[in-house]
Amino acid sequence: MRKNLKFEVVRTSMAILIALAVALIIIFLTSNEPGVALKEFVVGPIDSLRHFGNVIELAIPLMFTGLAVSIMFKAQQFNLGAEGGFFIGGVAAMVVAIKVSLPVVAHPLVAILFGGILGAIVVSIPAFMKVRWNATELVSSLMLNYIALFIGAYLLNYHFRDPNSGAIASYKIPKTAKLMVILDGTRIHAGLIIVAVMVVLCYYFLYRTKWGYEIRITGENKRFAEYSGINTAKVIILSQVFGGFIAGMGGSIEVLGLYRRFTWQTLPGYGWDGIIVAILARNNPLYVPIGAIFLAYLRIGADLMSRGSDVQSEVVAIIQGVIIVFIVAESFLSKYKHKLVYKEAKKLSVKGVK
Amino acid sequence: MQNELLKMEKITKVYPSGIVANDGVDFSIREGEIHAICGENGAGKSTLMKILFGLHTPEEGKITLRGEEIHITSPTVAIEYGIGMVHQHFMLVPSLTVAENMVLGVEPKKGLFIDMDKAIKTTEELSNKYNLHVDPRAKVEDIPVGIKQKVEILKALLRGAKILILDEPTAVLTPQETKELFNQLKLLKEKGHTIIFISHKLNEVKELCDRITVMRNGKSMGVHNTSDVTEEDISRLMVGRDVVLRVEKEKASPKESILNIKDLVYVNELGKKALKGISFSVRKGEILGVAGVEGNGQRELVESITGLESPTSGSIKIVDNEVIGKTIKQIRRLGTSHIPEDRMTYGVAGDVSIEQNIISDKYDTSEYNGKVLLKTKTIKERAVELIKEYRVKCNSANQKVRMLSGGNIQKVVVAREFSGGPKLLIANQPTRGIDVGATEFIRKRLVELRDEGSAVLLISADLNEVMELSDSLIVMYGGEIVAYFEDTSTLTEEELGLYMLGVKKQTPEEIGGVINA
Amino acid sequence: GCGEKKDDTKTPDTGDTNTEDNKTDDKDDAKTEGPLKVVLLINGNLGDKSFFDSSKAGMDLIQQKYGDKVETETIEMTYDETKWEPALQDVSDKDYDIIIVGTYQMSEYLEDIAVDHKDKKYIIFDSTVNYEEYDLDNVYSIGYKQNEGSFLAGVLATRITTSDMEGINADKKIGFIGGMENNVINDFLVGYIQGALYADPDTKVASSYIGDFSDVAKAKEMSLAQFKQAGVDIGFNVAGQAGLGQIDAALEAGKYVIGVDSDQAALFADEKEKSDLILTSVLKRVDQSLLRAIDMHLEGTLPYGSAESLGFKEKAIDIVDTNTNVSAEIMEELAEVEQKIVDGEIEVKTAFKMTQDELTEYINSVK
Amino acid sequence: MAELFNIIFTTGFGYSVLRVTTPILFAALGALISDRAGVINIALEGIMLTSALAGVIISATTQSAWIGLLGAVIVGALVGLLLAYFSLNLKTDIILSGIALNLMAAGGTVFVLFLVANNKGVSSGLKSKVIPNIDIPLIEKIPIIGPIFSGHNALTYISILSVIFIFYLLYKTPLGLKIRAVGENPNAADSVGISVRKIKYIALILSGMFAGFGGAYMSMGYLPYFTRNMTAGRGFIALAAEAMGGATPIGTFLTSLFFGFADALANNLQTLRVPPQFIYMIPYIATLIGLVIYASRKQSQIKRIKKQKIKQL
Ligand SMILES: Nc1ncnc2c1ncn2[C@@H]1O[C@H](COP(=O)(O)OP(=O)(O)OP(=O)(O)O)[C@@H](O)[C@H]1O
Ligand SMILES: Nc1ncnc2c1ncn2[C@@H]1O[C@H](COP(=O)(O)OP(=O)(O)OP(=O)(O)O)[C@@H](O)[C@H]1O
Ligand SMILES: [Mg+2]
Ligand SMILES: [Mg+2]
Repeated sequence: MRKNLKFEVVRTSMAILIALAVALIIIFLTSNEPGVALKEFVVGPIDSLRHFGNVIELAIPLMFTGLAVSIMFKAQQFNLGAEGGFFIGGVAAMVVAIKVSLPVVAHPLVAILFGGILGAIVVSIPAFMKVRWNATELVSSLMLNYIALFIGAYLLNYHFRDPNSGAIASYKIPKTAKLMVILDGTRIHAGLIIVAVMVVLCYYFLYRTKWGYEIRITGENKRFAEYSGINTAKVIILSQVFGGFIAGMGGSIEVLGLYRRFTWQTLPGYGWDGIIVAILARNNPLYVPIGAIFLAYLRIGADLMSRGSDVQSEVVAIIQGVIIVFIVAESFLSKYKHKLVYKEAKKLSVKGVK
Repeated sequence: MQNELLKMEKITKVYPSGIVANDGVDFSIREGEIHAICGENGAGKSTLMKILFGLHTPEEGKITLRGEEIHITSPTVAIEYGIGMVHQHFMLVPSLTVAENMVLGVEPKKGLFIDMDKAIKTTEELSNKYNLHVDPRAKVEDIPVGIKQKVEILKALLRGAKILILDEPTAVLTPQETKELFNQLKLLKEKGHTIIFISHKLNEVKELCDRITVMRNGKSMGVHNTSDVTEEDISRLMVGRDVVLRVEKEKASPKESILNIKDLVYVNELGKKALKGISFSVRKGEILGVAGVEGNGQRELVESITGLESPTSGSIKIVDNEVIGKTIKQIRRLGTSHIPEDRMTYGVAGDVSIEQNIISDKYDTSEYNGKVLLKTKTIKERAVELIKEYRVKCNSANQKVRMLSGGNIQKVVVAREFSGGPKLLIANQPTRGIDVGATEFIRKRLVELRDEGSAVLLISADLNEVMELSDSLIVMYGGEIVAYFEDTSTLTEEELGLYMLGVKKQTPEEIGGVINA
Repeated sequence: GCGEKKDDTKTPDTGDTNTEDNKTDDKDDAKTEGPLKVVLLINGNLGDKSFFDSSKAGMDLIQQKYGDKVETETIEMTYDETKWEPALQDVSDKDYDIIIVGTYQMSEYLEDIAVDHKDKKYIIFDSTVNYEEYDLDNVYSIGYKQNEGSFLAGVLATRITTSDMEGINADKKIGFIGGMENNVINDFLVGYIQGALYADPDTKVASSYIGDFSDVAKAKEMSLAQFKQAGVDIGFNVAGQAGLGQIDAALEAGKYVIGVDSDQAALFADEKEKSDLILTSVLKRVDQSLLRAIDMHLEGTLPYGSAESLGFKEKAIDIVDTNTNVSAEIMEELAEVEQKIVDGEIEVKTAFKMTQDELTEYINSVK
Repeated sequence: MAELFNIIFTTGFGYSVLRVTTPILFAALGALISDRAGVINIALEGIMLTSALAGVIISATTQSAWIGLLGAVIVGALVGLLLAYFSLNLKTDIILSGIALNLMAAGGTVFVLFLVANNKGVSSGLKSKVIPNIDIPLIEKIPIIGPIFSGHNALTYISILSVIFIFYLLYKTPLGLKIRAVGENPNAADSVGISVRKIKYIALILSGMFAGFGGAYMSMGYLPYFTRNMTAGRGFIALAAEAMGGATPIGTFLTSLFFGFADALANNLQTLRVPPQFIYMIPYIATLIGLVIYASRKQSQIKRIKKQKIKQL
């Protein structure tokens, strides 16, 4: 096991090196100031507290959707609805923040709770459709994302839009509802604490409770789960309700933490990113923060590069793709790994271990 | 030595998981012989054959065919060298027809399209030539296992196989079908084919094979002429000690009935009656065997009792509780345990640890589950205990079940289902495809369980097994019970076979004896 | 919000270039031994062929005009909203002299950040900051009266749909394709409708929203629906990149188009069949307004601490008059109407002062 | 309501349904072929986008629409190949590979567009070519039928021919048999010497080619230029259409058409007085409902097959 971990570290480093090499090539081909570009990309995110703050700010929503997706994938449910759940969570935060007046602390908590509930509803519709009619959740969740988007857009346009604003934007989110900044000089907000708690909770939920056990067993072998007496229909729904709840919370927290008004006109894309994070984290909640921070680092580095040098921001998309593909590539360096295994096995058998 | 057809030398295979499945194995066959490979589960038989068929690449070793070194890098290459393989598990595409399966990969063409007529004709001709009768137009998903087995053999022959590898071909066959298969294999041998035959059933090996290679722990234990060794010798070579094939058991002393089934009818999705009103009961302290060719309603029966499927009508009572309409969990809570026929599909989650697999039926009881969290320490301790008690060969309780060999996976299932003193145990093919050592162990346990007061319903296609273990026996044919034997000690395999094939049927009065209200 | 605050600002009318701007001068001189460093932050991407491209063109104009005396830079912050505030923070911490941002969405970030960077000057276009609540004497806001331009577009469209040009049907119906529903787009629409009704009170206006600013194919489909199914003869696209789809629809249906933000006919200069159909474009001259602002800054007359709303009068709104397909009479009429607007004889309605219900009713009244 | 019927029962509407359907149908056929080989191609969106750009660039350089089309299809095949390489050789999770490719395509196309046209929004500066519209000799004359079915872009007809092509490919050719075998039981295919990997490669390449046709239609038929993110989610809709169509060529054709209908309807309804957000939802809700209808009809059948599969193990 230890050996495995060491190998994973080697492999991940290699993948990052390869992706950086690809990045380097693109940067050298297209830039007149490759040195500057590279520096911005690699050290930019940690060259000031604020930049590092940007990484963490971005990692917060990624952790939420990463957790949401992890839980659903753990149950083998390929629900891509984290996107819609996250979005509707943001909408819910807008509704509660603007329509309800509550004291500090309570206000955001209620908003987040409501966001979670709406997220759970949106994301679990595909689960019901699957359990009831056996409709594939992959497709139905994709469709629901759009439906959530248009519901949100309708609410914003017809009920929450500040007529005094030049663009489509809701009324201002009142101070009572905002999540406070917890580190001066950055925008890192209390959402970080909430997500940290969620990471631990999700881990315990999945690996230490009977519900988590049910989810894992159902995900690994549904028929075995049924045979053992687990109500898999319930589990399938539960996993998606739970995933949706987390995604929705994430959306609410994003809006209350970083926005003055709700302005989303399109799906924010964190659902897709959540899939990347979950897969990087191998669906383990404890690794989700690592995956999220890694992805956030990449994104912020890329932004800083495109802002601080002549490299086009779109290049970053290519670099990200390469990194992701190589890191998750199972058989990348597997030959090398097999050689290691073989050597080890050989050694053992020479020693006569039976 | 003179007519060595094929030789594998010093073959070493290490799986990515680190398991050394073959460790410098030497193996050779002569032209025109039937050569058996025997060995416990996980001894490396399948692996060796998969290497020969190009499905795996060995780390070391060489293969020579008629003295020339060859490199078998893929099944295509193997097929080119005239090697064909019938796998332990069927390798057929269910939604395609027999003919389509036959020609898959070697399709006859008419222009750009497949020449379906020719495919059908070829199949018919081949099937006539080798006396292996199949319907080329039938969909594979609709044909019985025996026919599937034939299709598999024909497939290999169609591709010009001169060397035919059969990996446990008889595991799913009835005695009659096995006999028929053996006749055909002998016929093939006469026609000049060379056959490698893998089986756990030593009597079959004795009957069919000329020579035998025994494997243990990834190593070859040597080659013998079958006529020179007894079954006991082979067993000893396989497990490295003497094994008792007979299970010692006292006569049963049945008490009150635990399972009562009345007029059970099961109509499947196609509208076919798979169970046509079955009634019987199983008593505390007895093993009731169910014999029968697969596909005669046994699966539906088991699924109805365990709650995996809901029957159409009738009644199933476990300790006086009607279970139709109850959930699987509720049925399990009544004290029902179930060893499924297909362990990888129903019995375990392969990528989950042994420990987690062992608690799957009781994870939410107060034994393992606290107020909020699972009692991880208790779970671990209990798992380690059971691993010891059931002699599961593994590195630790955290090991993934998939890493174990078939027999040890079965032990994990058995450990879970036997522990906790079930009132009713449904054992469906409990020793299928596992080695002598494990089989012996599981059978012994089954009897112990009976003696401790469980009611056992044993379904097995292995006649030897049902006859050996059962106190009394029913035979199923066409969704009905066609015979009941209160005492199995005087029964012969041949007689049983006649009932299983529907040739004979007892009177309703005789059958009614199985109902003990 | 280009419109909403314009009337209650304490701004002197824009024409006067002699607004005294004080305190900044000496500071500027002290620092600007080197060139004047101007940076434009785009909260989107270049290539929209309209708004952002025009602002970039303004930077180029400035660079051309002042050469070594200025150093200009343009940064695309992409459409991802979460990146905008950090980017604005970043440039505010660097050694730029003037920082230019645009659109309503940037104004609140600007309010927060500008307060903390009094040594910097900020210009925001197509929006304004809240001068009452914040101390923002280092921010200058530019708004545009797009409704004035689209008023003319409405007049033109009505004249065309009742003309005898090729492909014109008997219906008195004109079309409008918007990107997404927002106040600026609605402001365009309101002016358009008013202009149409001014030209002929019976005119019908079919309006559709694409739902985003990028799905060109959808814009084409919707325009075709208007042209072919609804009987529209001429459409007005206010949908950024997506609006291009209307031009293709017009080509296919043999109808006409009014463009927006940049001269769409010029975009298709070498596809005459297309450029001929684009009868005019309503221009928001971001480029001119930025050049004007820098001019005034250098003269020391830019009224920092206030907002201005620019229209025809300041040449910040303009319409293209080069298409020869439009008859001379119509062009003349348009010129007259424009003059009337400049003179205040015609008061153009603005969506910024309407409630959603009023707006919906106004739009539906001509459907 | 009357207005609604006035819209639906016009030949113009029928014509627009086919037009809207074309790109979805191409991509859905791409989804179909990879699905049948047991690989899910979530990168259709990215492939379409890449091909759309490739078609424009190549037709602009060669000044030939057909070479441009060929180029678009080849590029689609190449991206399919890349997906295959990621998922089959590097063993990267195929859904993740697809997402990564979509990500790369979204940024990469804009980047390349900037390099070749010095513009990040639209390629109208490039003098690219369009695939011509075709009038069908006899049908053209028939009232109602003519205006609906004649005069479409050549690619629209190619898309319909593709349905037939794929039907024959899947059910009548050796390759099709192999594809179905690999999709249903890869071990079985492997055991008869079929290279499962090769077949999946072929399927993904074919899938990429069809998505490539779809992309070419977007930038060389539907519109005469490339614009940033011009596919706008059609690749995902195609996935839905394929699933709804039960992974059969005819089913996929019908569901694509259904989706085209819903979309065309949505575009037309805007001229009426309904909040646009509700209209945007129509196609997606329609898909959901369609999915439910299809799935529930199929449910019992699936159950049966599943059982047989178990039995077979
Ligand atoms: N694909 C695989 N990956 C990893 N380990 C494997 C794999 N296949 C087999 N093994 C391991 O290799 C060893 C030998 O397996 P093999 O299948 O050759 O045994 P066998 O003799 O065929 O057993 P059985 O009688 O159960 O069929 C076992 O320990 C098994 O766990
Ligand atoms: N991919 C794999 N990774 C690890 N172990 C594997 C893998 N595939 C198979 N095995 C293990 O290898 C062993 C031998 O495989 P094989 O297919 O021969 O089954 P088996 O042990 O003979 O069981 P049975 O006879 O019941 O089918 C099994 O224990 C199986 O669990
Ligand atoms: Mg085996
Ligand atoms: Mg008219």
